[in-house]
Amino acid sequence: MSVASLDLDLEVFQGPFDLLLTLVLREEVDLLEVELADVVVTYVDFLQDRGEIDLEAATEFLVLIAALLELKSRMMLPVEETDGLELEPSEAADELLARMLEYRRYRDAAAFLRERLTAEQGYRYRSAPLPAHLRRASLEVAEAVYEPDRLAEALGGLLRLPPQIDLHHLARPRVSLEQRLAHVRTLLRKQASFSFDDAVQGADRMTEAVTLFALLELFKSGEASWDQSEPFGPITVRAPAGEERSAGAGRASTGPGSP
Amino acid sequence: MNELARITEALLFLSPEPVSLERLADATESGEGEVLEALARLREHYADGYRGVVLREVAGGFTLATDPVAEKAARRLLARPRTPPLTQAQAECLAIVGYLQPVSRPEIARIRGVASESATATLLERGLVEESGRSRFGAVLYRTTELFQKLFGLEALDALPDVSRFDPTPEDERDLRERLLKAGEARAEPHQA
Amino acid sequence: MNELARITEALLFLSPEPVSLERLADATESGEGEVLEALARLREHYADGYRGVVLREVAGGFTLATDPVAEKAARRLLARPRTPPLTQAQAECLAIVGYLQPVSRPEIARIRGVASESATATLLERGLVEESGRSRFGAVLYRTTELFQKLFGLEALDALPDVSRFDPTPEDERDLRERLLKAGEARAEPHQA
Repeated sequence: MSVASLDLDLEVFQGPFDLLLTLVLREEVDLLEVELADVVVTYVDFLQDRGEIDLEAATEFLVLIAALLELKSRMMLPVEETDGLELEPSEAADELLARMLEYRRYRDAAAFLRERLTAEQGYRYRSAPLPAHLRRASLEVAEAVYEPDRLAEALGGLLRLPPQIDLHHLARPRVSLEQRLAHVRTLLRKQASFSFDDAVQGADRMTEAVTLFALLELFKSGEASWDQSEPFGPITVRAPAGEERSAGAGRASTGPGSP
Repeated sequence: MNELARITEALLFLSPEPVSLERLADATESGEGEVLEALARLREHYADGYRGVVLREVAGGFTLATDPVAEKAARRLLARPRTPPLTQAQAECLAIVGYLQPVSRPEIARIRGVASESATATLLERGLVEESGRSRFGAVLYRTTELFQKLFGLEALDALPDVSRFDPTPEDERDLRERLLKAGEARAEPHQA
Repeated sequence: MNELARITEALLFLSPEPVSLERLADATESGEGEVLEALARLREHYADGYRGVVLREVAGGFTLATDPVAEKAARRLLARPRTPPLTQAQAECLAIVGYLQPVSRPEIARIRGVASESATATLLERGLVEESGRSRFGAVLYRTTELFQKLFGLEALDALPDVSRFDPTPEDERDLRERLLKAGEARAEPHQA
């Protein structure tokens, strides 16, 4: 996780954790009023949600929170309890003061760098490729670095003819419309209606397609009609008996060959 | 201009990076003293304010650059965007790396009081800082690059002004201290950490 | 040197390519006559034989270039031997030129079965092949260079190794060029049996 993305919701401060120390150093938040325990709890919750630790980010968090804890505890230590440490109230503030001064030093150095960069913008440096003759190995000092066989090998590779692609093993299905027309007519003569699936049982996709085409031909010539109650549902093919043709208008909308 | 000065001029013209005295001497097969003399002659030729090109000493070497007088025209001709200015965060990181290098990101964060991931990433991407090994705790260390010196017109790293120059004045320091003490005294009661 | 001459000098210094009078006038927001005058002043400064850098007028405009006096030193300073390993495409092009020279670019493309502009351009730039007149159809012909022989350690062109060791059908006695073209065309459009 990134330390910057740890969102805090404290009494005196709301926002990303990594802003907190900055604000303290800039005297915009009073460290004594910040509940640091809440910060740690928020961080631990965050880690638990994440389930993984980015070591670099964790280090950053520890550095920042340790600095805050140290500063705060020193400021809060009552004089009588500093057994052996003998921290004067002024010394308690020293650490924070030192930190603030250090930050200010680099803040001002940063301002210097920004000005300097702006001042230097006017100077431009040349960035052009070397002239071509300087980019080559020089003839006088050239040494044999390439293997001549590399060229013979490359040329040998170029002499190779591509393997012939043999397509004989691919059986080309040949299905004629006449065959399928004859097949469907035979079925129609045998029974008044049959399902399309029966008509193409065991056939390949090409045969199915040509059979459908044959059905369209028969519909056109009035030799057959069909209906299909739902898309992709079974198709029933019928011989055009008189009563069925009169009822045809009602089901025409779902039939693939509807006029 | 003698031949050595002519050759030196050509080398500086061709080289994309500043060239150190040592490398100039090697390339011209001359002594460093002779090269320094040649550079002095060149410097006369490229006196500031008289030419469109100036001789500069940056990043540990010598280089030719255009005088700022040509900046506007150069921008029109080359349509090359200016290097974008640094943000405050980037400048602070760069200042810390510049003065304390090699320095790790946690250390930068400690001084700035703020995680410095994205500013450091930008500085890396712009080639102003680079990685320089790891600290004994395993954190990546950063240092500034030659490009940094070139873009900031620094002869060498120690050409950065002494950092004490940026220290707050004793008055500022006293003022800050007093305010801190007051804040501390206002809270005699211990608080929970 | 007046300001316009200074700026013109800076522009020529920065630009890797020759700059036309028109572009110089545009960039400096001056008239072409003024720029010509500025160029005349510059020419005095960059008189041949006195400087390491000279002002040249070439096709397409004006440019600054180094005087040949600095060539050796520049090589010592800057020229790293440009002999990286050859890519397969480069090796094939070079083999075709080496064994069949002179050979035209369309022939190279036919033999390889693919356009070979970039590989040829690299070989030209590295000085391994060079132009050698034109075919009767007007295509540029290529041959290998002396540098090629040196880099491959060849005493003469006929010292190129015998191809038969790598030939898949060494018994085929037809002309090498004819066989290569046939094979290339077969690879470009595979035929069905």
